[in-house]
Amino acid sequence: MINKIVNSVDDAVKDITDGSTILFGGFGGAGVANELISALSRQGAKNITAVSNNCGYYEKGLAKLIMDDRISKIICSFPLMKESYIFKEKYKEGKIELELVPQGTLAERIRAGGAGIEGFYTPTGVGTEIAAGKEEREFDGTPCVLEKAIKADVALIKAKKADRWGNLIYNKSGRNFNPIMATAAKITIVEVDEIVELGELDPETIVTPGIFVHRIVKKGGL
Amino acid sequence: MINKIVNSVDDAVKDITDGSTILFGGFGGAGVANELISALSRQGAKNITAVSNNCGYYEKGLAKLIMDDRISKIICSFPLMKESYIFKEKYKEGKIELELVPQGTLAERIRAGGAGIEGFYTPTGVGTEIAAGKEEREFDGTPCVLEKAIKADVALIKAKKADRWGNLIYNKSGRNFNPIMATAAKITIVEVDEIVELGELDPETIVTPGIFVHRIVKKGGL
Amino acid sequence: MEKTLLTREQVAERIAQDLHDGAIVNLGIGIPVLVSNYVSNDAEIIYQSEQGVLGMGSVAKPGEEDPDLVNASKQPVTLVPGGSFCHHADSFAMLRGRHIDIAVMGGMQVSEKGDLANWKVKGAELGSIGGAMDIALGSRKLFIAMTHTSKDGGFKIVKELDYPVTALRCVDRIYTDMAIIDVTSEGLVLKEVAPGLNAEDVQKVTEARLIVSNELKEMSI
Amino acid sequence: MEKTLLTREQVAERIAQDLHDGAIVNLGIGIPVLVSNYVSNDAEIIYQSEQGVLGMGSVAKPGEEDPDLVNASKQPVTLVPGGSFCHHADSFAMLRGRHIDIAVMGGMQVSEKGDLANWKVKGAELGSIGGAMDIALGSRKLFIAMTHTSKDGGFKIVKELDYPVTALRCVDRIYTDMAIIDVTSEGLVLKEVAPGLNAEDVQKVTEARLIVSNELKEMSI
Repeated sequence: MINKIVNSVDDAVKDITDGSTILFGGFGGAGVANELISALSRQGAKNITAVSNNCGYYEKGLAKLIMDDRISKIICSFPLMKESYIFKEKYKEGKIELELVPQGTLAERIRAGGAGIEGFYTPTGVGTEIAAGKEEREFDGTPCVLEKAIKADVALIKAKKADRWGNLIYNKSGRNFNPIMATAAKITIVEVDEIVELGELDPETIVTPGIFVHRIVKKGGL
Repeated sequence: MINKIVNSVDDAVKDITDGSTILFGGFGGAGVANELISALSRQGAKNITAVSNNCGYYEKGLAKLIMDDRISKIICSFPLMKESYIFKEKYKEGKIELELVPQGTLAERIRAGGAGIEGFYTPTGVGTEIAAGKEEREFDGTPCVLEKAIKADVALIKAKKADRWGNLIYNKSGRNFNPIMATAAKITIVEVDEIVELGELDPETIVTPGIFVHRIVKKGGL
Repeated sequence: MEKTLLTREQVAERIAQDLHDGAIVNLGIGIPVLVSNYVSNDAEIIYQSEQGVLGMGSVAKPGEEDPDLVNASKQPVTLVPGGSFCHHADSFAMLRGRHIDIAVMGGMQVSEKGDLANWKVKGAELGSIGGAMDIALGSRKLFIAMTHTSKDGGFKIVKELDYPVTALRCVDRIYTDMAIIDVTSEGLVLKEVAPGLNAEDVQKVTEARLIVSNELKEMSI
Repeated sequence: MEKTLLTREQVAERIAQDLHDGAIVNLGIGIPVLVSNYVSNDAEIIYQSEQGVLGMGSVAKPGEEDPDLVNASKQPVTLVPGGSFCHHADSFAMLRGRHIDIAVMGGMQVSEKGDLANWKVKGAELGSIGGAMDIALGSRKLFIAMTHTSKDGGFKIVKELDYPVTALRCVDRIYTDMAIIDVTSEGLVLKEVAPGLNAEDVQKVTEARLIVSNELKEMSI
């Protein structure tokens, strides 16, 4: 029988190793797997490459991991929010490397990683410093840059409901990066508000099918 | 006010011009816009480049268009079903050109066309006759071929329900190519079983948002 | 008439006049986000927001906020009937794939060729891109809303960008507190001026040469 | 014991023994589609089908067919609880992106390097690819189910393909009516033979050289 439900967030993240590439779902505060990130903070893995749209807020969540020098590199699109002061400090101290990526290219690179597409040509970034060192090519008059897939060891994502197979639905714009990140990691771990019986989710409305999910934990514990 | 509902299938297809590239939704008989295809048959446009997973069955639908020498080229993955004998005859007579594409590459090329991605590297097809003349490149040891986006003038697709903005939901595996084809055409025309009031479709379950849809016709007439 | 500059609200109001019924619109942060306040109730405009919201409504009322329903500035918002949600790759398929009719964005510099700079200050070590590069290139029409000059009076409409580029040849129209300028293959065409201003007033604070439209008029706000 | 070849059903039955509980499996047309009939009821196997069905159930009973719910052979099927639908690009993201544990496919030829030919007859003008090229490369394990030789007794397990290639170095295991053969970096390893056959019987009808496993055994069906 397939049962991906794990008892605690600490159990769910315990085997994450130093040097892992980790996808962090969420856009600002929407759709962030806060409890999983706290568990990762307790767990201790370091030298992490983080992929996340933002760099964390205040001294919590991803910002706490950055504060504790656990993240050696971050791949993101929007590092500078006033609430992301920890990132800015650590960047200035040379404690964290930044790979700045346009948001759509970030999303597409993650999707490509999950879909077995190794690289793609996008017009986004042509003529900007983002294109430095990247191959450029024209398609029917449209100049493009070559971007490569992002594949990760772990994804920490947030959903609204799951069943034991790992089928997921989300809440509103809490969806954001979560469904594509689910596809691009060797181990996808999901924090959900609610666990339902198999068959309870309408097959037409499942956003992430269980094939992409490996571990499920209920927010606040079972 | 936005109202994409058109009174008849004939009105919906009347401005399709000779030489158009047309995406035909469906997989076998599932999710095929039969009434729109019949209307296109009556309408008369010729020299069409068709994009479709299959080549039509018996002497109906897409097979009828092929029989009437309206399709000059077809881009498809599975031309040889025993019900597709019309295609086979016309191909042997040299009346129709074939671009054979692996099914996943076909889907991805259409998605790319809708997403503003001009080309992508896929491992599918490496070492096969499909790769002939295509650029090959290795990514971390994985050899890939470069495939290009498919963009079309028109998409003829089938959905279950629509509202006046063109938001769509589908029925089961009738979904297939329809949602991605909706994104890749200048004019996307949808045949639906039912038209519902704006706001009636659950925003979490809309598969094709109205942004990709231009004309809606009800199957069997309004 | 006194030569006064338009307020941010007036620039937004003027842009709102150019959003047609049925348009699908993406509004950036700053002046652009104010535009929706001035759109006629007769027009049905669909607002797309990069985090996967199509049919974004007004800012949420106190007590009705959902932390999972936010706009691109991460403020709680609402969804209108007919609205829908999608994931980030699908959202940027809309934005990159030329499915947005009009995007309105802030600007630091615009060149006479329509090149845009708006994501990083000149010489700065860090900047945030977000969706700017995708949206600038992917929208069918790109409107830039900005003050005509920088705070210290420097040119923002220039011959060549010297700020980091967001996207090349992407801008269709510039709305400032002094003027409306179209980017055309002939060059920058001055279409409208703020009440009380004339073409010369605008050219004086514009590094790039302006072609004055035969139909030059005062903005009606 | 008489030297008889396995039936198609017996090949399917033997493959079913190698599908583990919880596996996500894609079954091609021909012998592969029979495999699900022999899977133990104790094992929860999830069947993926290329047209966007995850959790495909049995063939639909008469009267319960929905023309919009079909398998890859376009026959009406059912969906199990927990199943879901997706569009074609998402379905092939599963197939190409190495999310399928095991794919079982028919074969015309397999080479000693694990190259596969199964989409077009040698010298034919036309062939159908469908999902074969994506699935062959994208599955974590690829099992080929086929007769050991062609109808006229020709080799199908060969040194080099002379049929049009489906995918290179993709096959993990070959199940025939005579044997089970693993593709390894050392070459083809004969693991099991049909009841009554020995390694020599199999080598005689196999062009490629077989390494006989130390643990060679008779299949248990």
